Amino acid sequence: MTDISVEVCGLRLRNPTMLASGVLDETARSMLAVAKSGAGAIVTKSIGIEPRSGHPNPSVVELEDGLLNAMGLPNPGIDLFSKEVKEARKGGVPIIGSVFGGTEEEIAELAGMMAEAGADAVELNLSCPHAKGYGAELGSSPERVETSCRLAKRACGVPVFAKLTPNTSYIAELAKAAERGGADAVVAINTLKGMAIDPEAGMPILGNRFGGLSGPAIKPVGIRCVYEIYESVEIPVIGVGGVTTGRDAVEYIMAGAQAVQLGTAVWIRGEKVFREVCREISQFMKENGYDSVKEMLGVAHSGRH
Amino acid sequence: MTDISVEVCGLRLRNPTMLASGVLDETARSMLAVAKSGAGAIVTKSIGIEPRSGHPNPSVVELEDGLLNAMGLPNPGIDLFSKEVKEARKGGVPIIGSVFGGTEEEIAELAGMMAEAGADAVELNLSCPHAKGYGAELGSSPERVETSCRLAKRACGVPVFAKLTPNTSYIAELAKAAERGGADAVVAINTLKGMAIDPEAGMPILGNRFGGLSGPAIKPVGIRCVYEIYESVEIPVIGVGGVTTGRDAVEYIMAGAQAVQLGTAVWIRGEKVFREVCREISQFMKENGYDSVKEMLGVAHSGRH
Amino acid sequence: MLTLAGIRLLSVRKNSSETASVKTVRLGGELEAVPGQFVMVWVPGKDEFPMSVSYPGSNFGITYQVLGEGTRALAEMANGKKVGIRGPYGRGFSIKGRKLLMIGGGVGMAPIAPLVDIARAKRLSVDLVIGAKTSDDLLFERRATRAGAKVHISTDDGTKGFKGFASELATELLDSAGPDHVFACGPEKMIVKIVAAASRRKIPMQASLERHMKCGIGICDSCALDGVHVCKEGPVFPLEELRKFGDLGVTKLDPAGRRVPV
Amino acid sequence: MLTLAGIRLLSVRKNSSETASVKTVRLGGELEAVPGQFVMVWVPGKDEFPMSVSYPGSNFGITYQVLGEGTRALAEMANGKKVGIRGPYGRGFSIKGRKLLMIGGGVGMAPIAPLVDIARAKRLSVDLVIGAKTSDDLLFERRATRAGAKVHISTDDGTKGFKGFASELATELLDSAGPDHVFACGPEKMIVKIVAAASRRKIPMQASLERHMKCGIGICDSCALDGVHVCKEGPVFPLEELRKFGDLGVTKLDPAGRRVPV
Ligand SMILES: Cc1cc2nc3c(=O)[nH]c(=O)nc-3n(C[C@H](O)[C@H](O)[C@H](O)COP(=O)(O)OP(=O)(O)OC[C@H]3O[C@@H](n4cnc5c(N)ncnc54)[C@H](O)[C@@H]3O)c2cc1C
Ligand SMILES: Cc1cc2nc3c(=O)[nH]c(=O)nc-3n(C[C@H](O)[C@H](O)[C@H](O)COP(=O)(O)OP(=O)(O)OC[C@H]3O[C@@H](n4cnc5c(N)ncnc54)[C@H](O)[C@@H]3O)c2cc1C
Ligand SMILES: Cc1cc2nc3c(=O)[nH]c(=O)nc-3n(C[C@H](O)[C@H](O)[C@H](O)COP(=O)(O)O)c2cc1C
Ligand SMILES: Cc1cc2nc3c(=O)[nH]c(=O)nc-3n(C[C@H](O)[C@H](O)[C@H](O)COP(=O)(O)O)c2cc1C
Ligand code: FES
Ligand code: FES
Repeated sequence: MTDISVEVCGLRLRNPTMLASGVLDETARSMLAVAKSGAGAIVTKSIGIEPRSGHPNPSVVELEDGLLNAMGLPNPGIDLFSKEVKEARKGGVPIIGSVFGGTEEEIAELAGMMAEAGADAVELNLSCPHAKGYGAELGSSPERVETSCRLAKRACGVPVFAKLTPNTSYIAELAKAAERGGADAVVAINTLKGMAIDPEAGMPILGNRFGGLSGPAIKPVGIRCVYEIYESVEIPVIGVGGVTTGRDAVEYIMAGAQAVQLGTAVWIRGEKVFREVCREISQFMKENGYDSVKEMLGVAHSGRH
Repeated sequence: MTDISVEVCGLRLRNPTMLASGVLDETARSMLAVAKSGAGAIVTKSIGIEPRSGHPNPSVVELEDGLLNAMGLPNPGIDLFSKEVKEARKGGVPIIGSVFGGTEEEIAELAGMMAEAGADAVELNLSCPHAKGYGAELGSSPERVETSCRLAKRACGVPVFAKLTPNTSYIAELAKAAERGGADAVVAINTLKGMAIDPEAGMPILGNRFGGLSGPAIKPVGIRCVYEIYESVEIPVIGVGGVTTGRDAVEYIMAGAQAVQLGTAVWIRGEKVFREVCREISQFMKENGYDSVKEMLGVAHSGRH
Repeated sequence: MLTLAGIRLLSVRKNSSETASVKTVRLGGELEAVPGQFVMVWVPGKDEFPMSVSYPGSNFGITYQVLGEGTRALAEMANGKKVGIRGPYGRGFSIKGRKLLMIGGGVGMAPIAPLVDIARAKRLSVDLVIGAKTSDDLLFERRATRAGAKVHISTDDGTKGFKGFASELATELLDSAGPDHVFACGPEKMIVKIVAAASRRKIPMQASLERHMKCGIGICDSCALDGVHVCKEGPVFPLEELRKFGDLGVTKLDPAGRRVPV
Repeated sequence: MLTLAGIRLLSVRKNSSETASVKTVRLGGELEAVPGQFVMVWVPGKDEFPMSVSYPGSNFGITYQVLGEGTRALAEMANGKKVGIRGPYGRGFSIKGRKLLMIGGGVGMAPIAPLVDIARAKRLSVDLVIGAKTSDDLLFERRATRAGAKVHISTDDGTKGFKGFASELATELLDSAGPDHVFACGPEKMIVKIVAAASRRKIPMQASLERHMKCGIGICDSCALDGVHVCKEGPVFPLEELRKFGDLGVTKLDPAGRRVPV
């Protein structure tokens, strides 16, 4: 098989696919299973200071080409979760600890604790569109994004990734703010804020009414965001949003992503999706004469600007 | 058939479906054909001061659940287009003239000319995501949205609709700005800014690279926007984004839309989509005991906040 | 096309009591499901929760214990009211063997009852243990008898049939009835005991498990059991897998993902 | 799933000259199309434009006049280079009648050539007029002769065959050859004349039209002709419809949507 390993912020990944935050990553055993099924790295569920049960059900709406979810950041809290991180590391792939918080200080504190728990990198979830007080408000302000990254960098010695929201006018401004704050990479995108109403019930389906749209439906938005960010910052970009096939991954890489994350694809194709997407990437590379993932990086930009 | 007529800002529509701006509405004859195929009203292509050829082809990418387009606001200019408006009115349904411009003053001037040409209402396109200098920059600033509406109102004596962009953190703020500026209604949403890259070609497909995502893929975002706007302003909301079936229309109406616009659905189901969607709305109303469209308006809000 | 592929609103046709705390609701709609598969039931504006299908096919139904807010709201729904259904999800029971022993403890009879129906329609021999705290709580005794199962009753308080736990009666029958395949659903402690008994005797079995479920479609990790997702790989597991679960009968996750005792 | 349902990148297999200004490119890929249907051809980084399918089926091809930036870029593409194709789109010719008269003016032979092939495979009688400015520009004469059509040549300058416009030769053949159905593609002025001639004689006909196309899928209105969309309802129209078009041979839209003379 073609070599599809990549290095992102010093982390060596056997392939450019990562499990996206929030999907099958609340328990170590599940993360180990995903590592076994071929993911190059694992991002944990977003973890806060205190345990949280999340939003009332329904928390997921299945659409034909995506999901709408309002899990509401359920998590056992960083203290309990530290154990899971330690155990998950036994899978032999980098564990990227995702954290969320209501303030820049809280986020930084969590980043520190996550690093202490053994995470190989920390991903700041600055972008959950549907949990009041978390994510959206903070994540759409460049100043607060910058401060969050700066404090998080101070609080931990591992790479810090800033995960950005697409629910904004200028995602590139957020990326630049993250870079100024010292983030080692940006991750784009989180879900698009959305809603589904059931006509017969005459009400929103999700317990939280609002949710986040993910999956194939949002891929063009994710590609655009990565493309814009790649032209605006020097730090690496990690692409997420609707990656379901090897071609989708290649599209992101050509837009400028050093690696991609898969969430909804696990629903669409099962856990085997990691292995399959990697095979599809190799296949594409072979057919099109690419010897390394790096050769494909950002090629969609050349000759155009 | 159940009565599905509605009244929006004094315009009487035989049914709540309108042709969305930019789709089969550059020539009077096409608009007459759409009127004949059952639309309750027609929004014209967005018209500027000068003739414009638009972006180089490819200007459309077909996706499985939507379209990505970068037409680039091609139009013959308001002087030539005035004739088309006059002729289109013979179809017997309200003609809503869409205009775009680089400044608030230009938009207002066009609104005046559009009204003079005979448009029953004017829609300000404050939201095209892919034409540089038009739409996005102006449309994501509440101040400029407010001023555009205020000047347009002064320039014409017909209802003014402000069409808003979803590529923003807080669409409700834009809606409030439009209301302050005196807009008679807001229209939401325009397309989501997106991109598609062809892996084999290693480059963005659209001639303009960036485009706007429309169709079923964006419906959850449109529903959410209408729902948020409905809770923030008193003026009517017109829903657009992925309406393809009667159920989709009902979803928008329950979220708070007094009428809906269809664009991509014309591609998906053909021009007959207007008649079919109306039949599906009637059918739904009959099965669920609604006697008028008004009875469904905003029902997804009650009992929840 | 992006439609609500998942959810279907169906009208309540009949919402009637089976026992003091268990009801069956029949919904006007067709839903084919293998016994053991479940649906996510949305009571609009209230909650959404997993329920096994107790009546598959047309006019399908679920049988539920009235417990908290969600099931209470469901219990109060009059005919014509709408309930949202998505599914069926997961892996159901797969009928194997010719001489079957089935055990349904409490509302665990919900998926066992249609399993009895199907096995009997295939003319297989079925010994069925129906277990409950007390005789008034016994579920689907008549239905199973009519289907032609040999019904064995077990109540904790001895008000009817065997006095004691269903697992004890089941263990006796493992020896006396000579089954070649065992099927169980009920409290986890009961299942753990039957797993042990069947293992010792090397009789293959399947059991349906419960975990807190949010998404129902294998993405949220809330129903994780040793890295396996009960909503997707389960809820029915074969003996080989049941035996390997370190957490079975020991810990489960609460809605925040904390480990709590079963 | 949201994939690029529309576009397919195919490799150039052979890109060869037919005449001084017309080339045919064969693409490694299969594309079934009815003669008269078209594809949108993407030359990556350059342009995308409509082209009739001149070779349907496997190893399909288009035949194009080298005109502006887009077709020039296509003309320069070596074997192995990738071209994007979406389609086929629109309504093609529908073979009717037993004694057919076909007229291809200039590169208008592109969709007529495969139509000749199919009609001849059905053993129908085909009189074919190939028109061009001068003899060097004649397209597909050998292909049509081989297929068994009775080929009639017309050149504006008389360097070969009939001297004059193809429409004049066609009009003669309307009387002398006694066709029961006519098929035409070529310059709009030519089509207008043939429409008039066929109308007078009440002989049914079909013609393929050209308008500026952007989307190719019936949404952008750039190809509008009297409120009809050539990309979708056309490009081939039957006589009844052709006769009704007020704008045929008179005005068309430029890329900005302005009416300009044809
Ligand atoms: C695969 C599966 C099939 C099931 N089939 C049946 C059935 O056929 N009949 C039946 O009566 N019950 C069944 N249950 C259990 C049923 O889901 C809960 O009893 C029900 O959710 C209680 O909801 P509530 O709102 O009334 O109670 P709550 O007050 O919300 O909770 C009461 C208790 O019910 C359990 N529970 C609540 N929500 C959930 C949830 N989302 N997932 C799992 N457990 C939950 C918890 O133990 C909780 O302590 C099944 C559970 C699973 C996982
Ligand atoms: C349905 C249809 C089928 C066609 N089939 C053929 C064919 O088989 N062979 C062939 O040689 N030509 C065909 N054409 C015409 C062909 O599309 C143009 O010649 C080609 O687009 C020129 O592109 P260019 O970039 O080289 O030239 P440009 O310099 O861009 O333009 C030269 C001229 O070509 C025409 N043209 C340019 N772009 C378009 C467009 N998007 N749509 C329509 N016309 C355009 C205009 O008249 C323009 O003035 C067809 C056109 C249509 C509408
Ligand atoms: C069920 C679900 C839960 C999620 N939870 C989180 C989360 O806790 N933290 C986070 O940063 N993103 C979360 N996300 C967003 C994903 O990580 C990802 O950004 C998004 O789903 C787009 O990728 P996809 O299309 O591959 O799913 C969640 C997504 C889903 C579908
Ligand atoms: C081909 C195309 C052209 C469009 N042109 C315009 C335009 O000129 N002005 C405008 O306000 N919106 C334009 N739009 C946006 C639509 O009016 C509409 O807001 C959007 O497509 C979402 O609706 P839909 O999902 O029903 O298509 C265009 C959309 C498409 C697909
Ligand atoms: S309930 Fe979400 S993974 Fe099982
Ligand atoms: S080319 Fe767009 S409508 Fe025909």
